[in-house]
Amino acid sequence: MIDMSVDIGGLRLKNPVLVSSGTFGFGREYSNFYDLNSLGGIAVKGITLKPRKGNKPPRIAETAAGILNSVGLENPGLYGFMEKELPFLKRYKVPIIANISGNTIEEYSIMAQELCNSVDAIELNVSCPNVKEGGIAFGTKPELIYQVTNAVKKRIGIPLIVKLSPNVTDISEMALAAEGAGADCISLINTMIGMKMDIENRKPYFDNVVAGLSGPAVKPIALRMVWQAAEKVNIPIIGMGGISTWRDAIEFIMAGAAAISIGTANFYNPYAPIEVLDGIRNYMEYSGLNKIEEIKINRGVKNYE
Amino acid sequence: MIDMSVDIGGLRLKNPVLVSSGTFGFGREYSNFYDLNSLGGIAVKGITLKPRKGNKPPRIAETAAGILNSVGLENPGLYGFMEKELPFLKRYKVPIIANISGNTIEEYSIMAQELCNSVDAIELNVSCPNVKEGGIAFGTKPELIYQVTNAVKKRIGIPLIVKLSPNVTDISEMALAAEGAGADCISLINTMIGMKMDIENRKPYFDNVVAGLSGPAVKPIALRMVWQAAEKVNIPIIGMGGISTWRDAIEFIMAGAAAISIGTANFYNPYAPIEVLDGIRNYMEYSGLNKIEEIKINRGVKNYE
Amino acid sequence: MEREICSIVSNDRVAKDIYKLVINSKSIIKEASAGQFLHIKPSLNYDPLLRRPISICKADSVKGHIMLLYRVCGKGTRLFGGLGQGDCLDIIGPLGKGFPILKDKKAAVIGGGIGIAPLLELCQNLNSPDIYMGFRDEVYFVDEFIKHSGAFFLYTEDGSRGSKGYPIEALARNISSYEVVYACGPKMMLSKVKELCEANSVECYLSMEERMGCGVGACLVCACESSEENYYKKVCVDGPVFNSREVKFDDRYER
Amino acid sequence: MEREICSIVSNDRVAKDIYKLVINSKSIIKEASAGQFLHIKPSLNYDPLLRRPISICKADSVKGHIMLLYRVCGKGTRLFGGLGQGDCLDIIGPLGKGFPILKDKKAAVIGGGIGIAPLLELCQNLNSPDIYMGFRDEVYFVDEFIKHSGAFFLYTEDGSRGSKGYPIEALARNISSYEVVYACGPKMMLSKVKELCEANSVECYLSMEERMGCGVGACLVCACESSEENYYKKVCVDGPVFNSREVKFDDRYER
Ligand SMILES: Cc1cc2nc3c(=O)[nH]c(=O)nc-3n(C[C@H](O)[C@H](O)[C@H](O)COP(=O)(O)OP(=O)(O)OC[C@H]3O[C@@H](n4cnc5c(N)ncnc54)[C@H](O)[C@@H]3O)c2cc1C
Ligand SMILES: Cc1cc2nc3c(=O)[nH]c(=O)nc-3n(C[C@H](O)[C@H](O)[C@H](O)COP(=O)(O)OP(=O)(O)OC[C@H]3O[C@@H](n4cnc5c(N)ncnc54)[C@H](O)[C@@H]3O)c2cc1C
Ligand SMILES: Cc1cc2nc3c(=O)[nH]c(=O)nc-3n(C[C@H](O)[C@H](O)[C@H](O)COP(=O)(O)O)c2cc1C
Ligand SMILES: Cc1cc2nc3c(=O)[nH]c(=O)nc-3n(C[C@H](O)[C@H](O)[C@H](O)COP(=O)(O)O)c2cc1C
Ligand code: FES
Ligand code: FES
Repeated sequence: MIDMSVDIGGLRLKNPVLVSSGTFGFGREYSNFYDLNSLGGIAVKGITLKPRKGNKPPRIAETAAGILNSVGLENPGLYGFMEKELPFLKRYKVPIIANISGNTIEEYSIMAQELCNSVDAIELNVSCPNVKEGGIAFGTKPELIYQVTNAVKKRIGIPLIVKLSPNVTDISEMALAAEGAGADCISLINTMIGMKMDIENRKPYFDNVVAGLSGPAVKPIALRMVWQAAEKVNIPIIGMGGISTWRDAIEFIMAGAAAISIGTANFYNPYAPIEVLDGIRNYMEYSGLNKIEEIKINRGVKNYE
Repeated sequence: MIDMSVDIGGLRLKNPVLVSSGTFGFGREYSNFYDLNSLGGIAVKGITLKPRKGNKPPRIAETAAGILNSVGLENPGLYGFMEKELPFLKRYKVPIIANISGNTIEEYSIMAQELCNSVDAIELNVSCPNVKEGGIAFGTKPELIYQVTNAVKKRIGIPLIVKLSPNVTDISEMALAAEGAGADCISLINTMIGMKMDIENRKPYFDNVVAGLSGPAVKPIALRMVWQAAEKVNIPIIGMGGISTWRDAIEFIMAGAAAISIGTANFYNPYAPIEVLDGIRNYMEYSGLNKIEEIKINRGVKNYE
Repeated sequence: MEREICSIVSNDRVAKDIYKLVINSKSIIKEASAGQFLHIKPSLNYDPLLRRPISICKADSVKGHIMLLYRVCGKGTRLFGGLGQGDCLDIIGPLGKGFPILKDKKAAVIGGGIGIAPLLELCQNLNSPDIYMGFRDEVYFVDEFIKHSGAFFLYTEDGSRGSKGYPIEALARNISSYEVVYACGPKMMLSKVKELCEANSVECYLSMEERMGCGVGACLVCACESSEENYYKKVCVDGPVFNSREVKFDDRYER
Repeated sequence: MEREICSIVSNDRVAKDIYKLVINSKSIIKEASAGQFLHIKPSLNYDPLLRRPISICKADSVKGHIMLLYRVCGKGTRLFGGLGQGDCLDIIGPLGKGFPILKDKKAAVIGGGIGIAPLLELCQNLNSPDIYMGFRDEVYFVDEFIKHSGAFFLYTEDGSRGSKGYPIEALARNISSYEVVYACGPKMMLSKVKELCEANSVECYLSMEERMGCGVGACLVCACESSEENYYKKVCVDGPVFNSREVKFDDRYER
């Protein structure tokens, strides 16, 4: 009997396939394609305390096997989300992960506290500039990750996921900071910082100059980071970054991910999460594995650093 | 009259198109396709003090729009290079850049000193583990970059290029360290650390587990880093990372690169450097620009960080 | 909204870089209406990565054929151009809000270049609207339109066919005779049509373009400046067809 | 060594996943010899990114045709499979060191599966060598080989054609009658051929495979274990054909 369920830091998912924040709206859109209850969980579009209009278009550029996005956290704000979007998702039985972004630790804490009775887990997007620290991203300093994680953890009784930024020298240092501060789970990777020039108009293509790179192009980097983080922390990891097929998913689980999440692939293949899920199940059947955890490889005696 | 020449920290190149270390051997191979004198310069395969056998195969994997390589610095060693490879290149008038890797600052210094009468510039590959510092890569700590750059600079009378690693939180900090220590030029990016799993055999695909990612997939990241470094340093920058076409090259020069370098593209298009060069020239003609520096965009008043 | 693997009936070049593609459809065609679009995968590999939005040009539900008209201008459309009969395409659709069919109103339809694509199905559904069309030089597909038109005004930038200039000039002269105007084409043209119609209090629908990610409303990248200050519209689900009063053209489009 | 854009004369399926591709060549063909390979770009876009090495199966310099035999097994070869007459391929070649043609020696040629590809041009150039061939199940191309063979030994793993088993079994029985053995096929087979020949002091040439980057000796990724301890051979320029004494098979290949 194959058991597809996984635990991500106290939250039991019926299968390891999630969908990533910002690539799945608030779930409505993809509910036209399949039953959302088939998913392991849904991380909704990133929420901020106040509504945000987001960045000026253009907001997307295609790169080689990837995309750059500059949405700028357009969202209806914490209360807009709770009133207008959450009720729809609540009609399903699928676990809801609220992805939150703040400019200060206080903002993160308020949002987490307000949300924690309505959702199944909180995901901290720490790729945001810390206004009090002169705009340096929370996710690039272990001390800041520690502080924000610790502050939020104290306020909530549901699992806390910290979503790490890949734009750092040493991902395991960041993973350890989150774990040390009480995170129940980490997710990685968020987008990589990239850029594109508008040659014709002799200026950066995006108004905001830099933008977030995602998609198959970043997969080798994401996989390496999951491997490195899994080497160091004991809390579960949600792996993501370019996952498009079940083979990609298996690579991440082998590397140590407890669950995986589909982001950009939703755009070119709306059925990607379902196909990945079926693929994992077939792989397990074919390989005679009964639990997702059995997919993880044994790192053995080799020092893999 | 279009002047394609550029200065990279005291070394004048007749055009801004270089070829990258490790992707062009010691020049012999591509001399079958075109006259090497057409190039702005050649960065030869990375050299170490002692000959190195390199890593066990497999050494390459194709990723989405990129490749992972794990050559492991196979090379004939400093003296093997000087005796067996350099004489061939010396038959050309093209500037030769010796790319060197060391385990200690001493090793870098010895190599630079031995080479500096035979080549036109030294490129320090700082993506190597510093044995004395417990194996942490030189290129991930500003202090280490400063020390190795400073030590080498004192020993040589030819331009010193420091090749930065992209696997860092803040590339401009690294660029500033190199500049502060006396580097005449910086080049970026080296490969990004990536990974692949061998699903069938349930183990990392590469014996060394991680490998270097290059090619079009990394271009948006490389371009962003050139932009960020150019914001901070005054020494010239050689931009590279996924450049395959003249449009890519123009993006890098617009972002602030004084010259650009072709790496992985040589593999799928041996004429890439020549085609990029022709493209840049046509672009300048079409746009009425006379000097390479004029391609650079004006960043204006906007705060682009 | 469905995903369907559609086989190609024909894919013919009709002018320089302009192709007419006819595909078989069983499910998408059932809901297809004028102004909606299909989101088509150009490659089975990851470069190009994203689907490409292409308007429904004509939907023949009897034969089960959807006709598309597209211009080859980049990586994705170049791959479309290389396809032939029997090849298959992975398509999501129909997507977006199409044109409201206001049969009882005196209508003008104005299109520029490849922007004529979504207008054919529209003209077929209206009662012989007057049609205004502009092209740079080579003219294509006008015969298909003339069949469904009242008056027909043809312009080319170089004057090689029809009148020299832009179709907006003729529309401006006749604007008072219309109750509704439908437009698709370059942003510059749309912005002028909007201005003209609003100045003359004529109801106006514009089909907008913006780069897309998902095509279904989930990613928020297809933002288009709305007349309400504090939020953007999504071209893929709020549009691509908008009442002109819903949208705004910023300076970026005036370049 | 040249880059040439070659048009396709024909591309036909000869067995499950096996295709015979014939291309026109003016320049590459001039230098092409048995055992060398071509480095072919599978896509104009960046995925798949690298060229694919494919052996020269037959070179007809009179017609200016090069024939290739390939197995569809991944992204790149799948794209090759979709090509037809008139399509063009961007090719670099001929690359690598081919087979030494030792006409005066009594020769055996042994091939397994798609590994037969580089052997046809070889057999044509030798004096009716004895040929040993093995396939998993479906047998292809043997008629082409029989034309140029002395004795011919056919094996299939499932026994559906020829004898059941592996061609190495027959070669082992007859090894004492040969002065030289040429081999291409799975690593397992090559490793056994090497052992057999060396135990019997028979000269032996093996065509090796390794994943490639540049194909011209510049990137050092095609490393293959050499009999000398302290360095690797490059399959692309030192090979793909090696004297068996130059190379070593490590445990990795025994899986
Ligand atoms: C709702 C809608 C309907 C459309 N209908 C048609 C049609 O019927 N016929 C037709 O020829 N074209 C139509 N277009 C434009 C068409 O989608 C683009 O020309 C096409 O995507 C270009 O792809 P490419 O790969 O050839 O170009 P590339 O330049 O390689 O494309 C790169 C990226 O930019 C996007 N892109 C490029 N140009 C445009 C554009 N003008 N608008 C939106 N995204 C763009 C692509 O989708 C892709 O993501 C429509 C666009 C939209 C938004
Ligand atoms: C010198 C040489 C000659 C060859 N001659 C032939 C031939 O005549 N006919 C034929 O069918 N095949 C031949 N091969 C094998 C052929 O190159 C691979 O099957 C092909 O590259 C697979 O590409 P893919 O995109 O379909 O597979 P993918 O798995 O998508 O390829 C991914 C990557 O792995 C490489 N790769 C995959 N399999 C192999 C392999 N077995 N050997 C080397 N690289 C591989 C590809 O080149 C590519 O870089 C030869 C290989 C070499 C080295
Ligand atoms: C359009 C877009 C919007 C995104 N918005 C968010 C967000 O609001 N919060 C967040 O934590 N991550 C956001 N992400 C990052 C994704 O959740 C994911 O971490 C990243 O894209 C890498 O995965 P992928 O390559 O599978 O897309 C966004 C990504 C994209 C492409
Ligand atoms: C096979 C291979 C070997 C390389 N070897 C070296 C090296 O020896 N020294 C070095 O500084 N960089 C080396 N590099 C990095 C390249 O010089 C270049 O910085 C990197 O590949 C990014 O550029 P690209 O994407 O254009 O290839 C190597 C890259 C590849 C692909
Ligand atoms: S394209 Fe994704 S929201 Fe419109
Ligand atoms: S493939 Fe590059 S050296 Fe052999």
